[in-house]
Amino acid sequence: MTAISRSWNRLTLPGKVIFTVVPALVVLTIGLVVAIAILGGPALDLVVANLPIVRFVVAATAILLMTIPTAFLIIYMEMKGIALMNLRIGPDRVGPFGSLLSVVHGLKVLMKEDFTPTGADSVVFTWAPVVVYLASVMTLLVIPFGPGLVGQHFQLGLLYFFAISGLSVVGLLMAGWASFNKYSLLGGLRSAAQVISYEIPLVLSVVGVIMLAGTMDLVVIVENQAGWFTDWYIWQQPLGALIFFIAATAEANRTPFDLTEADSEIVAGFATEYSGMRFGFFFFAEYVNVFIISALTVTLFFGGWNAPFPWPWPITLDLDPGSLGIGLLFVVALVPLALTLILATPFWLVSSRIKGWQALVIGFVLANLFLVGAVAAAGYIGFDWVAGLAWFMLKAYVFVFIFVWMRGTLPRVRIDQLMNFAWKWLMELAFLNIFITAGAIILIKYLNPEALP
Amino acid sequence: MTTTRRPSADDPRVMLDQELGVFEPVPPYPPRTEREAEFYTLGDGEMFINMGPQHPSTHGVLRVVLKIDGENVVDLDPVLGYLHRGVEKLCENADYHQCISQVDPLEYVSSLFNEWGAVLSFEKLLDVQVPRRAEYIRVLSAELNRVASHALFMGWMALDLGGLTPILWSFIERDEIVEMLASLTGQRMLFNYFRIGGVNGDLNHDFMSRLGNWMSRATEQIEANTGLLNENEIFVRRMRGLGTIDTPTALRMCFTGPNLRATGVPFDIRRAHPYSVYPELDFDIPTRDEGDCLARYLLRVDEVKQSLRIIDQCLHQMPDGPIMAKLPRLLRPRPGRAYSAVEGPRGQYATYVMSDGTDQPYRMRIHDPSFIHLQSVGLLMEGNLIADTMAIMASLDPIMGGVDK
Amino acid sequence: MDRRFKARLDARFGEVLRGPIRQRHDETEMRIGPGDVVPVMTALHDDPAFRFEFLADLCGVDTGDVMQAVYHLWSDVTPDWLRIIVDGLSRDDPRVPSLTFLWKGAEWMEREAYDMFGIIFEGNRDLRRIYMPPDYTSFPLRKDFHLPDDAARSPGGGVRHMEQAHLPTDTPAAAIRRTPASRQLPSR
Amino acid sequence: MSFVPGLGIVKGMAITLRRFFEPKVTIKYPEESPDVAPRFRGRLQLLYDEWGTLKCETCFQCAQACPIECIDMGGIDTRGRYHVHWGPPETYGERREESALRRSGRPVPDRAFHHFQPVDLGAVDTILDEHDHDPKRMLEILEATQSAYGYLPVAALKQISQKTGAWYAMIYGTASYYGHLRFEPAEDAAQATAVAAARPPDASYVTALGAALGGANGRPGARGRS
Repeated sequence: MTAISRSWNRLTLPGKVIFTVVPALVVLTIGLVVAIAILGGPALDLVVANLPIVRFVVAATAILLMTIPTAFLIIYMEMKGIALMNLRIGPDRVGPFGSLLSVVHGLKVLMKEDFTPTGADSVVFTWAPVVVYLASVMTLLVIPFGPGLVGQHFQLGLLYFFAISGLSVVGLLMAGWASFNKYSLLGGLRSAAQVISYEIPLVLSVVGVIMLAGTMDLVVIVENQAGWFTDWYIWQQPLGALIFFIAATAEANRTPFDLTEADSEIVAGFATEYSGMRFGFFFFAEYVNVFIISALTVTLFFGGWNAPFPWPWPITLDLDPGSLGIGLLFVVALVPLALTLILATPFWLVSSRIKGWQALVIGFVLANLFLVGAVAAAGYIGFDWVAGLAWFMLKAYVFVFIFVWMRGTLPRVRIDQLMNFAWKWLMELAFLNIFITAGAIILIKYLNPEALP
Repeated sequence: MTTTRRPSADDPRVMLDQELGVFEPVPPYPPRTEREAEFYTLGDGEMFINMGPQHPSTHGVLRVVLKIDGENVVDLDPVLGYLHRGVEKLCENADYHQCISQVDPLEYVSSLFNEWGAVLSFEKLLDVQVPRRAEYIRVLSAELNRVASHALFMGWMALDLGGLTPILWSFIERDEIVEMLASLTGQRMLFNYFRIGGVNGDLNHDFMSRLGNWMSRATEQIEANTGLLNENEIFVRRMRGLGTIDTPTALRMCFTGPNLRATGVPFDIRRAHPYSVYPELDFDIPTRDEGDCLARYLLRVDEVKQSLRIIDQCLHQMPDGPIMAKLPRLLRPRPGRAYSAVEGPRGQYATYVMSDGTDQPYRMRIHDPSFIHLQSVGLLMEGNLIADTMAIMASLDPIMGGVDK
Repeated sequence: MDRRFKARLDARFGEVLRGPIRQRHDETEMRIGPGDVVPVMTALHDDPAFRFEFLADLCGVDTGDVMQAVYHLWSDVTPDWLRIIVDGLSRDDPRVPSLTFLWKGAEWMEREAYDMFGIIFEGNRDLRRIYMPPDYTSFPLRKDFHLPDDAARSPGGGVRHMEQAHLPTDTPAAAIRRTPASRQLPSR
Repeated sequence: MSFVPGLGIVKGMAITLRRFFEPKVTIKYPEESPDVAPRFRGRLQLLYDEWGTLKCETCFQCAQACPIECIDMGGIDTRGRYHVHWGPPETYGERREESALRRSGRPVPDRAFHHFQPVDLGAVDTILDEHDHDPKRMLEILEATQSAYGYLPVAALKQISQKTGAWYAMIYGTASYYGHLRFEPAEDAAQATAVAAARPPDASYVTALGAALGGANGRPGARGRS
């Protein structure tokens, strides 16, 4: 025993690490190999037998993980965008142009004390943010991000969307009730009134699209809008799109309909008593909602993943990297090096003030940019889903920007004006839209029975 | 073996009541007045809600107990005193020069008017003739301060209605003016610039160049800033017809300033009871007849334009000469009383001072328009919603530093 | 100074005046007793010859011997401020009729004068403290107010119990406010 | 409000979008600091004259004018009496309380008191008793004190301040205002002479400036030994 401990003590720190890690790794590897040999076959069979379930689990996980960077990005957009409209600079300290500030905010929220007020109904209080967040995330499941990139392909995707997004009001109401605070209660009730009222024009405004597309399947709706941008439903449903946009703004509790958390009236509404990560959930859910609403607007009215125009010179990229054989390795190794040198040369030559290593750094950065661009371009040309995703995200973030823009401009409406607007204007207009659309469909079918599905 | 944890003496739980975390707005003592008894009796379906003392939109530390029925505000009771410093008492213990700096932080967004009110009454008490150049400098700087104050009002109004941007734009305007005044007076907020018998310093190059820069673009910048809201349907629909008050009621409520002029009475102390060199200056008194929040808002926009006119005339008519009257070092006015009022951005800012022949005022009364206007919030709130509380309160523009003295 | 205005005031209110009408700069000052406040004020407010519709200020004054209530009025018939001093209120029980029947806005000014001087305005339906806490017992702007004594005499003692680090050493036992037994934690 | 519904909103949106691209007004503070106006008087600082001695004459006017009474005096000044002591900010609150106490007429524990040369204060107490501790009769008290001691010792002034509740700056102001009151024994001006002797014969930078400009003596003979 003493011999072992003495020789252990003689070891340097790397030696200690190696002597502990290496045997552990060896044992683990052997164990894994044995386990795969024994269990691999049956496990693979299980996966293959339940492929839809596995696919669903993977998609749900991916979407759940996607919400966090999305929320961070939108929070940053909002901070920066409103700041620029206010003639401020906005976040500029953390990361390039302050872009990591929202991440830091997220970390801060994580580290804060999670506080439950005395007198609150702690179970409901705890579960409310979860309900709100899950309701947001679950609606993302049916949004088609690109060809084949859809969490779950439903025949009744749109219906599912409205059903689940209506669930978030339960969470808000739970939060308002359980907080044991009158401001929270007012906020919760306001959100219930508002969301339920605006659900009606929201659903009615998309009936026109459903009639035109003949289905509630979001993928089919998007596929129907392929071609030039004139094929998008916005041109056939301008009124419907406007109503949808307004109602969706109210649905997502965004300015000018952010009455549920009107800070100048009812301090923070349902979130008044929340702190720490529970508040973070509400906060994230709000911004995920913004993204979802933008995504759905794009899907229904702005052609989803379709490019606004078909690419006029179709290129078919027929790459087969495997045919290079061992040469692929050389290409992968040499191309960045060569590119770096080639791009560094002009900088090195053109100015004597740039030293050799500086030129190399510039060349390296440029080469990386070039390679990333090349890979992206190849992906865009070679894969449908990359192109679709790019267009979809671009359009969706344009709408996110419009939400930010509205927040930077508009004051808030009053609760009675809000209700009047929903019941007296939006609903009637939505009905009008349905009648006009139905009449137009009948007329066109009468004139040309082949025109519409 | 079980040990019961006994709360020690410094356990904070010992201090709390059993209904932990519950704060009832109803006071623990029997009602002292008729009105209090009436207010603290709840009707069917009504509840109290405390707005403040820490609330995002009470413009300071004000607590308003709202009696609400759903979203409707049935009644409200402002509770003051959270910012009470006893300035009147402090002034009684300070000599006349010190009083100027004591009244400075009352309405902290328009400090020069506070000083002006005090200085004017002291000068009356001492029979001092202020040099004309000093009077012009006073008018010039005070009108600049009025523009700054109104700019802040416009932004605040929008912020209380939920608009994020106008407050920052108006702070840009305000900041320029405040920087300008800092180069004139030496301070950004609590200027302490007016002296008994004149002002503290003459116009200087820094101030004049900043003023010239700003004047050349002030009008269009203010137009652009107000363009965001003045035509906005949401804003106009929320403000029009809200908190309407008619002329007799406004007079009965002792309204002054823009709030009174918004009901159609052209009462402006600069014209009604002229002081300083205002009789020599040419400006209009804008009025509006509606008496609602929108009128009060738009009236202040008009007043800013008139203030710019006055500033322009001051610059053109500025005489040469001394900026301070010759005064003894130790001020001992004859025993007597003096009352003087100036037209502040919020209304009549008045000072009533009594001298007993010593170098300290015997009694110094400060009449603040915010205090008067705040008490009519309850009157204007008849049958409005919670959201309107903030709109109405913001349109009356109380500053809690002035309300609580 | 508006001499003719003084003459008119003299003619109208000559019998209720306590002392001569004084004028200095742009102020006209007249003194009346507390019993004459209502008729004088009503006449000034309603009479078309005076038309004092604008109550500029209302405050209390402690002269050391007596209390006064001072009103400032404005009208378009004269360039002067009219100051009305209600003189001769006793220090022990100063009482003045309230002006809220003419100017509802006087309510808070009267509350303030009550809070600071203890002047009781009869007819004001909301006469309670406005700045000082409701359990405050003295009147800070009176000339006999003595800061350490009078502030400490109030039950709150100027310190809320949550903010008090420790009891002052010389606190009498009766003055310590304890949590009632019914409200204490049960585990004691 | 326009006739087209929503036009005002669209106009507002256009304004914000235009502002989106306009140059920004924010000053990134730690990197760039804004210009401070030449007249800015936010910073308290004592000035030195060209001999390197404090310009402060200990007239107590600043302490008296300071509304929140954060300025106080103590130590030795240019004439060998005191020099100005700008108290550390953490004691401001304490000093304000002290001042409130003093105004209320209560005896204030004064730590600075023992700093000064002790004199027998029995005479002062008698004088104060005679004058009823009334700060309004300050001149009489001071005259009596001077006749008792021959001059006004600092300790006596401090004692008067404590006992009457009058502000020390006020007493000092009164005492320095009247020519017949003095702070040093009439026959003894040794300290003032000592300070004057310690002062260099001419302002060093004035000399240097004069030399640099080629003049004989800067400002010739203007500020010699005073």
